[in-house]
Amino acid sequence: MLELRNVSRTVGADKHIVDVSLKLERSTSNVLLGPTLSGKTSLMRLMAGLDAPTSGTVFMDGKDVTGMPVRRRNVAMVYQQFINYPTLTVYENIASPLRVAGKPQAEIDKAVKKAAELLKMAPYLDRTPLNLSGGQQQRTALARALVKNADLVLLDEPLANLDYKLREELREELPKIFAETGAIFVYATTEPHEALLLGGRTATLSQGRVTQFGDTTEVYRRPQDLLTARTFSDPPLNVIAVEKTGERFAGPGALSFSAPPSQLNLPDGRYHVGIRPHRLTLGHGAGAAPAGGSSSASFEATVTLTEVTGSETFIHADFGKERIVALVHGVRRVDAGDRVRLAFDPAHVLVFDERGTTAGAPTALAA
Amino acid sequence: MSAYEPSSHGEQRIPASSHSEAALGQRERAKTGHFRLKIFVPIFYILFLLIPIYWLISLSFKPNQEIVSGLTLWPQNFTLDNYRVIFNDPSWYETYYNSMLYVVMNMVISVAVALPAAYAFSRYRFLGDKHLFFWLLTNRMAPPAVFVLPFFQLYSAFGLIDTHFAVALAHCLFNVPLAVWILEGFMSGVPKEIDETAYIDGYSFPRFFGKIFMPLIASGIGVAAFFCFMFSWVELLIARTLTVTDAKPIAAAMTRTSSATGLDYGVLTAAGVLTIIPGAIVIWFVRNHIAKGFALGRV
Amino acid sequence: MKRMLLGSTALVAVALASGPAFAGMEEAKQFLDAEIGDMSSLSRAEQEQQMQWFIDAAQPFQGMDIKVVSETITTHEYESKVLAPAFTAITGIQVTHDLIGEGDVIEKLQTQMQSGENIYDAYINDSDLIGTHWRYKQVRDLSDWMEGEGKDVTDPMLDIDDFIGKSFTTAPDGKLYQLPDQQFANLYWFRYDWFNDETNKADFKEKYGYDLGVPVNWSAYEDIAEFFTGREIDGKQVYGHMDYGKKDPSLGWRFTDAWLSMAGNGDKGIPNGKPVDEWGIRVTDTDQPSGSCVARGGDTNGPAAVYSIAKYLDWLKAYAPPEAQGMTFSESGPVPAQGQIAQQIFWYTAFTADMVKEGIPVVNEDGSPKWRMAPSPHGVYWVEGMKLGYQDAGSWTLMNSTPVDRAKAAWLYAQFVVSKTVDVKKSHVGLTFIRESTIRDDSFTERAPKLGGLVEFYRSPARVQWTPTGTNVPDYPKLAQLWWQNIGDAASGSKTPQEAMDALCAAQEQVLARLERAGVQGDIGPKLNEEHDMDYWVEQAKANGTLAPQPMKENEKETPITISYDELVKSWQDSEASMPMKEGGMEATPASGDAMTKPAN
Amino acid sequence: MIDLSWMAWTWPTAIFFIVIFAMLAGMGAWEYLSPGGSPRTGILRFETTRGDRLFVSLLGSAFICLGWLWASELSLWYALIVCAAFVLLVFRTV
Amino acid sequence: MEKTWNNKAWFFVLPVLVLVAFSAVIPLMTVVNYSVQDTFGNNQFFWAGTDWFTQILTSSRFHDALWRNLMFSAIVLAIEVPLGIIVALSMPKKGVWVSVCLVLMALPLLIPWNVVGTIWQIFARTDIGLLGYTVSNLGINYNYGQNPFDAWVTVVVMDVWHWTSLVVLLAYAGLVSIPDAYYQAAKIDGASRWAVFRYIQLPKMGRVLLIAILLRFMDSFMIYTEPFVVTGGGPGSSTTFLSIDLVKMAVGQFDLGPAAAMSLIYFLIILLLSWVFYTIMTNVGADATSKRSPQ
Repeated sequence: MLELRNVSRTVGADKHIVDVSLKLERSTSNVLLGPTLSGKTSLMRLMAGLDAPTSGTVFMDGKDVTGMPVRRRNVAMVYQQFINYPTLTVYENIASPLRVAGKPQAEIDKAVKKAAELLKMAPYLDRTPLNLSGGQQQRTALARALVKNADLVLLDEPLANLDYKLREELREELPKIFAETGAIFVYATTEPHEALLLGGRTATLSQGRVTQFGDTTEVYRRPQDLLTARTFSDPPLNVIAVEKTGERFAGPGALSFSAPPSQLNLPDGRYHVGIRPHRLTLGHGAGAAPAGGSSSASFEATVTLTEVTGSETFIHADFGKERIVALVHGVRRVDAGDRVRLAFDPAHVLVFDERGTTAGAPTALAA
Repeated sequence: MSAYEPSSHGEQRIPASSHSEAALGQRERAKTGHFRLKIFVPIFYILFLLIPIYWLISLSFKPNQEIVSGLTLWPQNFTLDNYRVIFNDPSWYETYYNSMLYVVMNMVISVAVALPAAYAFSRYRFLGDKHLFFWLLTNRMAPPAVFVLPFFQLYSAFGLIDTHFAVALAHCLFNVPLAVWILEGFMSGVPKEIDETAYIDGYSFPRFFGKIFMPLIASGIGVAAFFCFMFSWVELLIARTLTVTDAKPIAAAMTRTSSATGLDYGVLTAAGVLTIIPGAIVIWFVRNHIAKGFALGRV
Repeated sequence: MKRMLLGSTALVAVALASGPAFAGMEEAKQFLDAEIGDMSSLSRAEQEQQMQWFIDAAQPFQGMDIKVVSETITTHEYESKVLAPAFTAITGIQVTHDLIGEGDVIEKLQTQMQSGENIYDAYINDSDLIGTHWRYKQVRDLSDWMEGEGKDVTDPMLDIDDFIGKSFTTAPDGKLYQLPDQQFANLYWFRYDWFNDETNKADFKEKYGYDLGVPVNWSAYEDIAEFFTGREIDGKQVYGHMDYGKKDPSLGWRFTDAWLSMAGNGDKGIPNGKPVDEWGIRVTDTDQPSGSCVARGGDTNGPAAVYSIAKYLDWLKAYAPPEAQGMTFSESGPVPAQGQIAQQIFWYTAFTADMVKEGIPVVNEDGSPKWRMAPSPHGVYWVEGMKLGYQDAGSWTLMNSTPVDRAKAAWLYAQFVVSKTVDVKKSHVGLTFIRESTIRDDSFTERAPKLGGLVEFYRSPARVQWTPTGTNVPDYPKLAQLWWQNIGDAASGSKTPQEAMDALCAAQEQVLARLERAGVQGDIGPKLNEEHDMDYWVEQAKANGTLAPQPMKENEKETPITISYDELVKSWQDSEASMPMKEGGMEATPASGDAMTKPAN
Repeated sequence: MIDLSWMAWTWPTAIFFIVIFAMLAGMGAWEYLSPGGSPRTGILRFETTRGDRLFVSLLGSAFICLGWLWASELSLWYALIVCAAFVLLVFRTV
Repeated sequence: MEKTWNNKAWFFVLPVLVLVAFSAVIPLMTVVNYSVQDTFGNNQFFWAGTDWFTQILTSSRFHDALWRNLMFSAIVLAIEVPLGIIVALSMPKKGVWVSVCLVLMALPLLIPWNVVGTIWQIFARTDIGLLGYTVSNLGINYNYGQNPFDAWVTVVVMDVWHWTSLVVLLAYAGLVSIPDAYYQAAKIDGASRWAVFRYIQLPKMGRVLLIAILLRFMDSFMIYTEPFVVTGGGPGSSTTFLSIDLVKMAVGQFDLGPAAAMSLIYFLIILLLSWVFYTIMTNVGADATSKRSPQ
């Protein structure tokens, strides 16, 4: 088990990591989710021992390893860039940690062959990394991480620089491959859906802080605050400022809807509601009556842009001062400047109080 | 914060985005019209460079009588006597060996001490690093004439006068900063994630440095060695002051061709030709490194 | 000459290599057989006696490794390649005789003087530094050395009085500070064949009204230069003068060596003018340098000095090949051998060997030279009793900072290369005479006709008028550097000769003042005079019976005088026959009127 | 102990070097105690740290002294006052 | 690349520091000591205060030589940098010819400086030198020993011959590091040759060119051996650069005090100018890095 206890790291005037405490269990898959510069890599480097924390302690299986140099820890790490030793062959690249550990040749050979087989690199063992495609290079790096049989495997956006197809392919394989090793598996990504696909547990990061850590679907469904919700939403979460009076929420324009049952007993006041883009549906034309009767709410917005991606359409629209994104099924043709009516089910909204803490979340399986 | 922007390193490793050979060829073909005309510039430039050198070589094969009695485009009385004088006299040819020896020693020392320093500059920030770097560069700026006497006294205090080591050490003054500068450029081109990967794999620093890192910057070492060779080989003032007979450089031996009995043009030019040869050989060996090395590093 | 040199080198090397490993008489005999033969002023028995002395004296230093250094001229090459290995074989002392450029020798010497670190165990440097050595007391005083510390390593057969350059290396205190190793003089050089050509003679006589011959004064030299310049001889344009003008240290020597003394700068006196020498530096009665500018009684910027600079510039521009302006001493030296130069005002006899090579344009088919050397002409300020030219005396110098045992071993080598055993042979190779006994050797009587007057000159009493820089110069290296800079300014026209010399003497006095301020040279160091105007000093000179500084002459173009070369040579021989050699005091220029010609009025 | 008498030491130059080394040591200590070098962009329009400001001060002072020697017969001590003012200026504005 | 703070890196720099301090700091301190004293040998020194500095700063020799030095550096940079760029632009980009060009072009860089001087001194002689002979046979009155203008031309041409290749090598290095995509884009945009140079090639070469300028400036400002061998600083003082005066003073006269003062002044001037170059260089370099487009 890896435990970070109140770990912080400050470089000069910059606070890279602020008071992070995490417990990662063995044989689990963990995702660090956050936008660029949120501190994922910094956190990984602290976990690996590449950097030492400014304050706080790191425990590995109950042992304090805070100042221990990386080479004395049993960790493996794969970077976003395809980092291999350019002057060594793929075989030697994969064998490298074993060679350093002084393993006998036969054992090395067996382990390398097995890892290469698993990562489909067997035909390329005699090449040097520079003669491989990006995907193959990253597979080599992954094989090296695998072969080491590390207690802690850190993958820092390993698929970000790959093209779509390779990414899909590897993403499926990765959890399986590392699941067998019994290691603590940590995977950093900027993409919420990648986190959802990987499952396991997720820690969301924002500005060097862990905003929430828990079961991935749980974090997604019930973010503890607005920050986490924003982090764990792609396309971006639509946030609208509303005012609760009695049983109804009233927003800008003519927006008004009744609070779902779980939020009825919230005190009156100002709130923010978060609506995930795919929860918005498109009504017809300006002034048309909202569909779905009292259980649904709707508002009118001005379209600024539509993007069609195969079977879905992104509609960007202005609603008052807010920018709204809706993800709707099918190919829709809406011209910029058109007024559209967007509808949602109040049962699916996230409600945050003024400090950003979650005041209410959907209870149903609404992810 | 470690936002890993894709380094140039990564870029070079992706064939699609780098200038592939095919694309280059295409460009050349597309410019064939230009190409014909353009080729004359380097040709004329190289001719301009070579004619004086030709003149030196041609003089070295003429007897003095022919040299001073007028202009002949090529040797009319071809002779090897000038070279014979040098190769038959140990006090001549040994100086040639002396020069090579201290130049090679200097190359080795300069690169050896510059490697860790360049690594530090390329990988870490530390107290006073920028000023230290500039201070190192300032050592190339000191006019050496006045420094030669302190040099002489310093090295004689250590009993090093007239040794190859003394010259090799003294030339470090201007070669080490240059080597650090060049190597730092090359090392900065290697992503530090490679270093970390190695540490994660369990490499100790020396082992990583020797096995992984040095091969990676081989071109940089080649270029640095080339420049060290160059500046040590052409330097005369310090080398002359620190040596007497046992380590006397060839360039210093050349002054003896001028004496109260006139200037021995033949031997002087022959010795001059001989001083060009080691340089030419060195360039030939590092030519690929130079082309490639310059492209990678920032020299 | 070079071929002969290399041949004998190879021979000796083979002979020595095959000999036994132990030093001793065997090797000495081999050396005498192979290298010396009868080319010596000593008999074989005496040679062996001298060698035996060297073997015995060197006994304590066997196996020692010493380094000595000299400039590169044929004589030193011979020493380095033949005599040094022979000495090593005979005595067991390992000698490295290093050859470097002359400037480098001085630089090494200065480095040793400045730092006190021993670089070479002995130096052969020009006796121009005698004033420097004497005043700084950094070199071993050889008179004391030979009587004291170095007594056991001083050859009883050395015969100091046999050295013709002894007076150059003796300081005013009467002590010998350096031991001459090679000497050569600056003489007038001309094309004997052209001067004796009937057409040339007739044309010259017609134009100038007097006979073409060896010019005795600058006035005649100028006429001859003008006469030949542009003249076509054997289908070639020729020049009436040769010199050099590149800004280079050797440009300075040209003036400190010869131009000023020939012009008549300074006072009378041999080897150097007293109290004002040819550099224009005045000394007090106690030999303390007291001024360089006329204002302090010196003569560096006096009329004679300015006149010499002006003539140098005029002639270089008007009568010398244009490329001469970009040449150094070493480059210009071989030019007359190309056959386009009619005469040169002074020319180093060190070039003799190169000028008598077969097949070059200035040598006849029978191997005799088409040229001759003769005394240089003198300028309008020159008077009898002054030095007339320069003679370089490369001499052994032992520094105080050299450890005594190393100095002893080096001293042995120094004596070996100037010993009577080897000196005749060495002189045949390098033609740089140092010993009276060698000059008188029969082998040179035989060889004289092939040497263009060299032997005749050295046998003549006139040769004492050719001397190096004297003892008035307290710091040769510092002062000599000032000359080429300042004369370079005059050469380019950025300063007039007078301005250049004013700047030069001021710079010299600045060095003198610094020496005075520091007081390093004690009671023989500089002590500058009060400044006065020129008249004051002229009056002083009159009162003291001296000459410098001479006031400006109204007519600097005096009556030209020439002399027939053959008459001149005869007069040298005559005086040799009639007068036994004495140091100094000789009437040098032939005065017999019938040999000289002046324009008929 | 190696003989260093050839270095021709004098008291004034020795004091000069002691002051320079003391300044460097002082800067080192300052930087150690409060790292970062307080970078800012002053009138030279690029970022300087206090190390850069020291360098500019020293180089500028050297030129002030040279200028003083060139232009004035007065004692160099006055130049030192100008230098001090200059250093103050540099640390304020650069 | 983000660098980590680590003061232990000093240990890596230590060997260089010790070595360079040994060869630089001790001699530099000695020179400072010399500069306030006078000496006549034997390691004896006499206090001279700031006399030497005053003497040199007020001497017209020094001012003239400094001015000539600045002129020379400016002329040489003005010729070598554009010429080097032009040659680099027209060099082949691949194939055996690259090696051939590089090797031939690097040749002059590896010739000892006194030999370079000797080559040109002989080459430019009107009687035995190919260049001088040809030029004067073309009817041009050329004599570098007599005419200051000819001497300057000779010295400048020699320096161009000697050092332009350094600029070529560096500029070429900058050029080959430009990805082909840039040219493709320019072609699609229909950019002119000049526009390609101005907006693609020149910015990409910026850094190496500044290095070339810095190196060339330092070396041309300290040039000694080559012009000394060719002209000896003449005719007159027309090609007497600071270093020629300095060497004459330091090595010829062994006037260590004045020479030390002069070299300190000289050093400070180079230091100032180099610092300006360096500051520009690093700031331009930093701009270039920050403007690098993220992928």
